[in-house]
Amino acid sequence: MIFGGTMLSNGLVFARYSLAEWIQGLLGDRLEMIPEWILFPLLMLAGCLVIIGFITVFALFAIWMERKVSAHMQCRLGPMEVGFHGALQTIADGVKLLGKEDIVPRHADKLLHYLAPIIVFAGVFPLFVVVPFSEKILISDINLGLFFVAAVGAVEVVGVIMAGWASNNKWSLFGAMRAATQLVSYEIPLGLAFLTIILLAGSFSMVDIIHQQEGWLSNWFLFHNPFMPIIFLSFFTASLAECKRAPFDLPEAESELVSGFHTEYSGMKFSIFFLAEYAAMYVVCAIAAVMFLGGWSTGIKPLEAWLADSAGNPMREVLSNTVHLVVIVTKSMFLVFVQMWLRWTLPRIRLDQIMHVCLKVLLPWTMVAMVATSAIELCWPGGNMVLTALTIVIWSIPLLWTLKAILDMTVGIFLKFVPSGR
Amino acid sequence: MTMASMYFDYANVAVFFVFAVVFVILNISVISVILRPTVENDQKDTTYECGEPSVGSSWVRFDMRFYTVALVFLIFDVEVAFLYPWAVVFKDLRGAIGGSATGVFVFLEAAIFLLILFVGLIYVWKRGDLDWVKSSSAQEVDARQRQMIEAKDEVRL
Amino acid sequence: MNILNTLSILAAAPSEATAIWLPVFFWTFALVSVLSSLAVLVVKDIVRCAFLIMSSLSGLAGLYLLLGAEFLAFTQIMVYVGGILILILFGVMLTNREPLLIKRMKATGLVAPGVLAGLILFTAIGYSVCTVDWKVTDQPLPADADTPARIGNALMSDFILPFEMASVLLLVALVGAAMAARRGGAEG
Amino acid sequence: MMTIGLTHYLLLGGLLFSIGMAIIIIKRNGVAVLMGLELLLNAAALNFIAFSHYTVGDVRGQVVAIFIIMLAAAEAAVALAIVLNIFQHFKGIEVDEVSTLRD
Repeated sequence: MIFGGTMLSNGLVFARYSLAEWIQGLLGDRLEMIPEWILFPLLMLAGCLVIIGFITVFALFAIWMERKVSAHMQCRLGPMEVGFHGALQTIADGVKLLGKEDIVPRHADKLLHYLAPIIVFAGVFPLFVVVPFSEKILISDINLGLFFVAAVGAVEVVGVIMAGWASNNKWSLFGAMRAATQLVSYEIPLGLAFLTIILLAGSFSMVDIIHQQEGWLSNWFLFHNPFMPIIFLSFFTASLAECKRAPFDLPEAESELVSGFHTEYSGMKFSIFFLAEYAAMYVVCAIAAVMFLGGWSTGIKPLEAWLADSAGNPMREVLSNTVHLVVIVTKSMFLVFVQMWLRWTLPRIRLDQIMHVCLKVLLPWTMVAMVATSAIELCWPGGNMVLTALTIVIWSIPLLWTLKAILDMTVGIFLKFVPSGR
Repeated sequence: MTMASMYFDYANVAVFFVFAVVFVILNISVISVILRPTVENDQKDTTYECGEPSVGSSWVRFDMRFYTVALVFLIFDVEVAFLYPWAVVFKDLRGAIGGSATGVFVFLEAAIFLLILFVGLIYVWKRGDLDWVKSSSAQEVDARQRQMIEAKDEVRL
Repeated sequence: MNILNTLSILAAAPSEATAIWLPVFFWTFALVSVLSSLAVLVVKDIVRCAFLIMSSLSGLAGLYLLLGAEFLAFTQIMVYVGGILILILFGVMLTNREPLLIKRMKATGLVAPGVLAGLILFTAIGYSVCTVDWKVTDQPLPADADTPARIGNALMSDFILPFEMASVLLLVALVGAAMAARRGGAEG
Repeated sequence: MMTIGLTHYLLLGGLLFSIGMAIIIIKRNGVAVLMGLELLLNAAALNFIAFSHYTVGDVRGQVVAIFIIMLAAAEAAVALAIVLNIFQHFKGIEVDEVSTLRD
């Protein structure tokens, strides 16, 4: 399931290379004749097209995956009719949405109603500039990578409030206010988690952060010291809230607010909101993978060294990029899967509980963990094997306990279906 | 990192931003206009309120608690923004071998910065500004005051 | 030869592309910020005013980027667009006089003095900007403009006292505003 | 197209400052006056950054601009709290109707 999507995105991202090569082949020597002030934007546009292709494919795949995951978690089959196991169902839905009428309520603020989906999408799409796929396959390694994510990620809230306000619908406005409150408050734990990683890596750049974590698995920032898993959990929780995913899906709580801030949106405008949501899902998961799970690094030192040693060996370079691409997309897709899994595990929480979790649990804990990490970094620069071992030992207890609980439950469910033999 | 290279990076962002805007406009106003039907209907344009005729405008007044949350957020947002430059130089300044004087100094500086703001967090926490549902005694005080001053148009979420 | 390699080599050196696109970006950002702040003067709807201010401040963030202050640009977006604007919007929604649509501001009384004051101020500023001989350096910002690290070093050395004072100021703002908001909330 | 220099940025800063001033004078809504104030602060920050880039070649101007942003945030928080209080007290936020300091 995961690998199908990986292969597809693999092809798409490589397309950026082949597109550039195709342009070159087409023009040959005449390439120099194109003024570079035209050439640059054109090539950047090629990057855009690749990324929009990736987002579309990812959204199609993720929506199908979401349906399948939720169905199987409830012992249903999910979509089965269109294509193999309903694989083409999302495409059919997309086509349906394309043909849907665009309805703007009479009393809406028409201009803002029109602008809102644009701002929401424009607040998510540029984030893909810094999302790395492999050493060579990334749009641009911005100097200020993580800070860029923190800043541009904040723009989405504006679009959400705009949508809710412009609709002149009570459900929309309530949803938008909830969304705004939730999105802004969870930016603080998110920012503190970014700070911790920047502190450890000494750089904002995504590629630098990944290079710091190469080598064995124990180099991942997740295992840096016993406080890092706290930061990771806080980051993941906050990113769930930022994506408005369950259990933080209060802004669009179907059972109470119809559809939240996009109640009055239909047709393509609605699908743009949806696309932005799924794109944001991938972005936060990929960034979590970069920050804590070593990015594209496999965590096996000899393999990494073998892949990196590609001097004069173009085939190995391609192989290395492919492996890294598969690794980082798999890590991100795993986190996406966990997001979907949580949706069907945890009930939606109330607004006061959301505020409680953010301001009274995540904020103090993340702050303490950040200060502790900086103190540790002061005493043992560059990490320490003892601390890593300690981290793994301490955190394996809750992890194993959780695994046991999961195993008990799954085995219990499976046993129900086993015929009793009589 | 040279200036030109920096511009190159952000030119990418600019192209992505413009592309996102154009992409959405194209989808909303061009492609779907060609494909979708447009059937005028007076009822269709009404605000959706679960099938009932909608009552009043929805541009209503909100509760004060939203403001307090946004306030706490803004203060801590600025704090986090202040700490980014500190975080990025921390590795350089703490010295190669742990515990150099500069390193301790830089650490303490940020620790004091955080501590002062932590005091603020504890203050608003203790005064109950972070409680979404107010304690029953605070609610009683509120109710009494509300009776004295007429405020009828609040919508509570 | 890979075109992307060529690209990265070209990107490292100041080029014709920068020379052509820089003015374009400057004028775009300048127009965005000036036009949207001018629109604030005219637009009656206070919520639209808030969004216009946002676009004006985003344009300014773009200008900071052109001036090599990338850190400042993103701080601007993070604090203004993500923070202050939300606060202002909440403020707007909290101060509607009536539950029904009173989002339009009252007619204004001081249009002529306002415009006049603005014009006079701009003339004065423009005059002084054009007449004073600013000592422009040949080397605008160092070539290795690693701004955040340099800002961090400055904050940790020359600007220690303001840095710590900032936290005190933020504390005071938090406590003061929370108290004022509480009083305002308790009465309503 | 001409090359962009310091003067362009300074004139732009001046223009934004004047517009902010005009907003403060013309608007009667307290929140709108706040917006004008933000514009003033930003025009000043733009000047600092432009000078930092063109005349000093240093980041000190940028550091000052960070402090300006911080101040603007603190100012917005407190000012909006005051506006909310004014609203509670006078049942409106038109700044020229607020003429008494106490009951």
